[in-house]
Amino acid sequence: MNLLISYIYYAFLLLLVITAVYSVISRNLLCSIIFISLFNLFMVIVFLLLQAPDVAMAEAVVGMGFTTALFTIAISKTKEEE
Amino acid sequence: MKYFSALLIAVLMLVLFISLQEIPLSQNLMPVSSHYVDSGVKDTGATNLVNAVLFDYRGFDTLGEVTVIFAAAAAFKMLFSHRRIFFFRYGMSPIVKTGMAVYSPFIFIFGIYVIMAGHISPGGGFQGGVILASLSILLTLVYGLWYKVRQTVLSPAISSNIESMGGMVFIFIGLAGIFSGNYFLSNLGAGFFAGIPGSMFSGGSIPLLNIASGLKVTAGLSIIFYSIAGGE
Amino acid sequence: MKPTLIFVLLIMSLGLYCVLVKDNLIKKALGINIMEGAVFLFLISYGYRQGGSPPILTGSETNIVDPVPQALTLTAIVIGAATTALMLGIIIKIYKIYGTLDTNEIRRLRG
Amino acid sequence: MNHLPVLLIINPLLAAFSLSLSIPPARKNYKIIIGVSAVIQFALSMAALLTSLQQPVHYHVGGWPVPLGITLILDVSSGFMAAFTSILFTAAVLYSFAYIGRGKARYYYVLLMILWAGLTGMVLTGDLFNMIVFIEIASVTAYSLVAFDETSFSLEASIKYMMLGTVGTILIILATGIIYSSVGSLNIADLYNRIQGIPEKPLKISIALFVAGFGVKTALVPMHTWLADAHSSAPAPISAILSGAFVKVGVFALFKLMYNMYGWSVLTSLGTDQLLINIGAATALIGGIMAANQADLKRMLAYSTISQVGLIVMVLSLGTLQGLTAGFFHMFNHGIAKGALFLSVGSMAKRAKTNRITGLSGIGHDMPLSYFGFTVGALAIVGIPLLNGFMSKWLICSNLIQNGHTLHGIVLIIVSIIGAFYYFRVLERLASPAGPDKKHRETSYGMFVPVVTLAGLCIITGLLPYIPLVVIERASLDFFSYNSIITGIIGGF
Amino acid sequence: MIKPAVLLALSAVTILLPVLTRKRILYPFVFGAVFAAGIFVAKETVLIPYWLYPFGWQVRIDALSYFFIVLLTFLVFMVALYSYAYIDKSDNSYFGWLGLLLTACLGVIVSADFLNFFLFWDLVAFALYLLIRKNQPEVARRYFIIQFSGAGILLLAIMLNYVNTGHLLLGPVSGSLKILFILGIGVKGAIWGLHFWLPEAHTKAPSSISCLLSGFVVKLGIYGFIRLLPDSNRFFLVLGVLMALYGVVFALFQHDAKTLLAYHTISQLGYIIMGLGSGNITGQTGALYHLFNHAVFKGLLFLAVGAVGYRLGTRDLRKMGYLYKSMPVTTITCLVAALSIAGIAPFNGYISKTLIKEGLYDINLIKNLITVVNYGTLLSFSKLMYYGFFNRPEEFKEKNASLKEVPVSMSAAMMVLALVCLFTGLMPGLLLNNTLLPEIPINFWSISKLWSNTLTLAAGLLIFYFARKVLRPKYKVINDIDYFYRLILPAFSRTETILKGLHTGNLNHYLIWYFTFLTVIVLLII
Repeated sequence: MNLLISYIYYAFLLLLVITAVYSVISRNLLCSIIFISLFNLFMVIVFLLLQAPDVAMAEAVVGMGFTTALFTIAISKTKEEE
Repeated sequence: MKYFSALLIAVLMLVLFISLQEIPLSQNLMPVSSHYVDSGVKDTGATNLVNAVLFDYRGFDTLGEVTVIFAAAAAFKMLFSHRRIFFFRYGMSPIVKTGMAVYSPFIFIFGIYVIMAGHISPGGGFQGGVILASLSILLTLVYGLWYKVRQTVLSPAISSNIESMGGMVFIFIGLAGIFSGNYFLSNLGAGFFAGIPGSMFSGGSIPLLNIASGLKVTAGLSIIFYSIAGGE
Repeated sequence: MKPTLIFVLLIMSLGLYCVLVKDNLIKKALGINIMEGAVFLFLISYGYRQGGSPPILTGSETNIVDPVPQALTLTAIVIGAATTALMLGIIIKIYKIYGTLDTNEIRRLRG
Repeated sequence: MNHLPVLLIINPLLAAFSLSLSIPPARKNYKIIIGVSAVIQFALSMAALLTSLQQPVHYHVGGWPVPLGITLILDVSSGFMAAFTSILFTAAVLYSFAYIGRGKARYYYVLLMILWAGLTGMVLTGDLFNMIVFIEIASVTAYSLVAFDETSFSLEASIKYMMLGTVGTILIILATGIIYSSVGSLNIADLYNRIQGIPEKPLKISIALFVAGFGVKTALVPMHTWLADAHSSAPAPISAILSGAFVKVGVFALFKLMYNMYGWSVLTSLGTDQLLINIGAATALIGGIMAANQADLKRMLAYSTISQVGLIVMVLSLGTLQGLTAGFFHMFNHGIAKGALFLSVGSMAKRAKTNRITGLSGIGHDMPLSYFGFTVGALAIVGIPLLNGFMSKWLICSNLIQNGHTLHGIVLIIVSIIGAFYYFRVLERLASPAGPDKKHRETSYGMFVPVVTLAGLCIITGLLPYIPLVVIERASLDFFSYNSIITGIIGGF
Repeated sequence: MIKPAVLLALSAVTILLPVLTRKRILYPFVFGAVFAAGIFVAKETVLIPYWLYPFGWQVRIDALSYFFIVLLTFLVFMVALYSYAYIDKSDNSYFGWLGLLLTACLGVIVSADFLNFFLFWDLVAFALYLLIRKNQPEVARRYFIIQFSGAGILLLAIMLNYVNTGHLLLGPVSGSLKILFILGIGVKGAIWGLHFWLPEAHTKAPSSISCLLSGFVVKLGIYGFIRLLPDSNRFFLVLGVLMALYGVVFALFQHDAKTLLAYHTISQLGYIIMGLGSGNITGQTGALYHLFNHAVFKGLLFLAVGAVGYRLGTRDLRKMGYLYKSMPVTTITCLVAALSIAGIAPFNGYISKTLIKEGLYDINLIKNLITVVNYGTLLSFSKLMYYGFFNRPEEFKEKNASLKEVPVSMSAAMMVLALVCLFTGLMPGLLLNNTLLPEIPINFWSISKLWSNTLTLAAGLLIFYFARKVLRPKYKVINDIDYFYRLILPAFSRTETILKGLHTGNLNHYLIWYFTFLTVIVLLII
């Protein structure tokens, strides 16, 4: 990949780390769920940049759709703030 | 305890970093994958190599994978067997329901397309299956679980039937290879229709396996979601 | 992609920290997801080839990224999704019984 | 060509899929479906064993040669493990017919069949990632079957098991990624030829990750913590399968990688064999000491499983042919005996409504057949002469000491003495005349026939160790010379 | 002549007796048939190939094995005869376990390879566990655990020996392994320091089983010594003297008849080991002869005390007395046994003790010690006879004097044993013919020997007459050296408590263990 793309790539990797940090340290569970879906979103973009469209699509539908929905339901069923 | 584990992680990651540096990165492919790239289309008739690997070269992994989803769904049916619903009972406002009614056919078509065109374009059974599953999730969220229970198409019994059907279809397609005198899950060798690579009807058994796993994933994930959302 | 390794290990250490230190079971499940994401990133980035094109042949590619890690990752993603779903289901049922998700209190089995 | 290996895997899967159909025939008579497919599976695995005794079968799924596709290897070792697994499973299925209540039974059997398929696949497969997939199948079913009772204990055990097991799976996948990205192949036999291509440090890291990842599945110290919880709170047949078959299959898979993917010479050059044998000794000792004074009978049995697995790991990591023979023999004996123990304890606990030893005291008079099964199993594990445990312990001890590991031999002896201590304590309590005032009936046929059959197997193999040993020696030979068998089928890559 | 395999098969049949028939009257005859087969068994070495098939069984019957076989089968026959009435009617499985014990002891005696030797060695302990378990589960379990630990030491020794020699044939061992073998065998043979289980087991077991325990099973240790360590004379000499004195001293102050007999077992084992240690043919023949005699008269003593317990319900010397009126047969047989254990002519103890003394003639100190032990034995058995049978305590008069004699099968067994005591004493040629034991050309009936023997008896009785107040049975707890062994258990339980505290049940701790382990092995491997 050329230079610009690689900069974008590293920027998204950085965003991955940042969202991961937020989802780990945030006291509010719902907030960390939102951050984990963001994390998955950036993961999708990184996969696209790494020329893996299939994996990107799977990660998009599973990570951002299915897992997030499950986590949301789990939180709303266990009313629990950390 | 917290600091100890932080220290632990630091040491572990340091060692991993030092040692994984040594993994060689060659520009040219490894023998196995280079064979896939060179003669994958000729062997399988699918232009999407990932699908070719998933459903033909390593189709047995995929069988195991759908089995994992099946096992998870069965576990949910076992653990959340009670049917008292107190959550998402009646769904959302009529506006959302109307909007949903407009959107849902497109999502459906999109999922079907992703499943069907898995062997020539990005996508495949899992992605499309999860899309369809999320469609049913959306319907559940919007129209409420009563709707899902009353609905015949989406009712849990039907979805578990669909799921089992998907699994059986997968296995029977594999057994066709045996009956045709080849191995389990043989694709072109078993005389499946090869077609012109790149066209819709090509790739032998790969689209069929895509459909089977798509059905299975759809039903399995929607069962899981239904049980978690509605199960007591 | 050698520099990617740093990020992979960073993400993995974050997930590991979440698994090891946080007391909430849902948080632990989150940490496990993050670790899985790191492993997927590792697989894909090591399957990448410089300037490669995606493994969907339209006839004229010469330099193609490795399709096998993508297939493995796809399988692993779906398996991970199933495991996470099962984990959350069990967590919900545990909350029904114990009334909490704190691992320091879910310890009726010991010794 | 011979389709046995793949039939062994898809037969339980078909049964599970057809059982999960929500149509009246499947809902009404699920027991018939399960019984028929269990019998078929038993016959298939026995046929597989006999076939492998004539000549090993290499099954290329999809017709792709090594290393392109996935290859299933049916040699004597895997055939032996498959047959041994299906003995336990058949007993457990027969037992479950009487043990499991009606309510959620259908999905219980679905998961049981999938577990069967997963364990068979773990044994048979010759491909690294495929092994991981089957491990996941078996683990997911095991997690959910442990939680079957939905009591607080079973759920807690299930979540602990699940957390540890999932982390272990992540480590295994990471190690696989390291290996693949280094040499670009996934077939075990093919990797054996390419293993020199991996640089040293990633090789070591992958070994460590594999040991840690499989250590969870096989409950090596200190990853053994989930086992006692899970086995003590699962339904009895599931406990029997988990500690009789699953743990052994995990050990088998770990050592298959160690012997046949890395090659034992590499491990000895890295000093990993010393590591493994010491881990085994620690596992044996800690399991034995923890079992010594448990109040819950099933928990005690679970800890004794840990200690016996430690013995097996010790003798398997000697790296010699005789050591393999002794290890497989002890796997077989301990699997049979522990199956009998867990099943009989299950039927006693079902009558007495408790697992605690004090609550079960004196029940031996009321339920003679279950007590017979328990006694034979316990004596076999303690290593009383003329029962099968004695011979395998003799073999293990002689192998350990002949290879210069006198201290580990002493560990074996100490573990046996502690085992005698707690098993005889329990035998006394169960036979104590001060029984509970209300009489318990003996369980139904479906429950004591498997127990008595497994106990009878213990006695027969104790009096005639030749019957399993003739198979096991061939099995260890095949396991030992796996690659020289496989090299013939590796394509031109 | 009977093939060894036939003998073993016949003894294996006795295991299944309770299953085959419920007529108890038949059981003693089957054991008698085993005794007959044991007498006429052929001295030969055969390989039984189909036993534990890949391993096989090397069966060797030479002079030593033949001697032990005759002794064992005879004693078991007597015990079966005695148990016919002694064991209550409901418990037929007792005879099956008795057959198991017989088979296991036979297996130990005839095995010529270490595998089967060790197998039956374990099986003996297990059979005894089954026999004692019925009444005294605690005692049975303790006995089995102790024997199992001893078997563990023996297993270790066997394996190390296998590494040294490369074969598993039973034979003399060499080097530092001797210590391990002595420890491993000594637990069953109850040598000094490892004898702590013996008094309890002998006391609490049913009397017929105590008869077998002290009559034969501890002799298996002697058998192992003869087979495996034929040449460690001085050690055996010291050990024997120590055991003889120790046993006598502890026996003198017991109030329970069976405990007294148990401690005398230790002291008589001391005699036997002394004879082994003498290092010349006379002494060793004397040792074997004394082994035979001790089996007979100690067995007889246990049976007699058991008979008293059978009628009287107690074995406490303070509650006995007047029995010479009510149970004459028991009294007379017990008297015979006591005289012969005290080594009084013309009973058999006299012969064997004379032989041992002849063997040890050159060492003066030991001779004097033997004399001391002799007086101790005489005293304690005069105590047993006097306070047990001939004493006249007023408070037990009507109870003890009105007892009935024991049933005929018990008294028959006791009388047969008493006659054996007498005849093996009167004509040593019964044993000292080269089939059982080698001939020893010494004159047992020289005037000097008889005179000194009579003097010993008279002096002993005199001393007892004056010291009987001191020796009057009182209740006191005497700590044996097992006090030191009991200190192990708290340490073990403390370790266990610490480990259990570590398993906190907290998932975080488990995960942190896990990754600590991962880090450690990564650092170790790298």
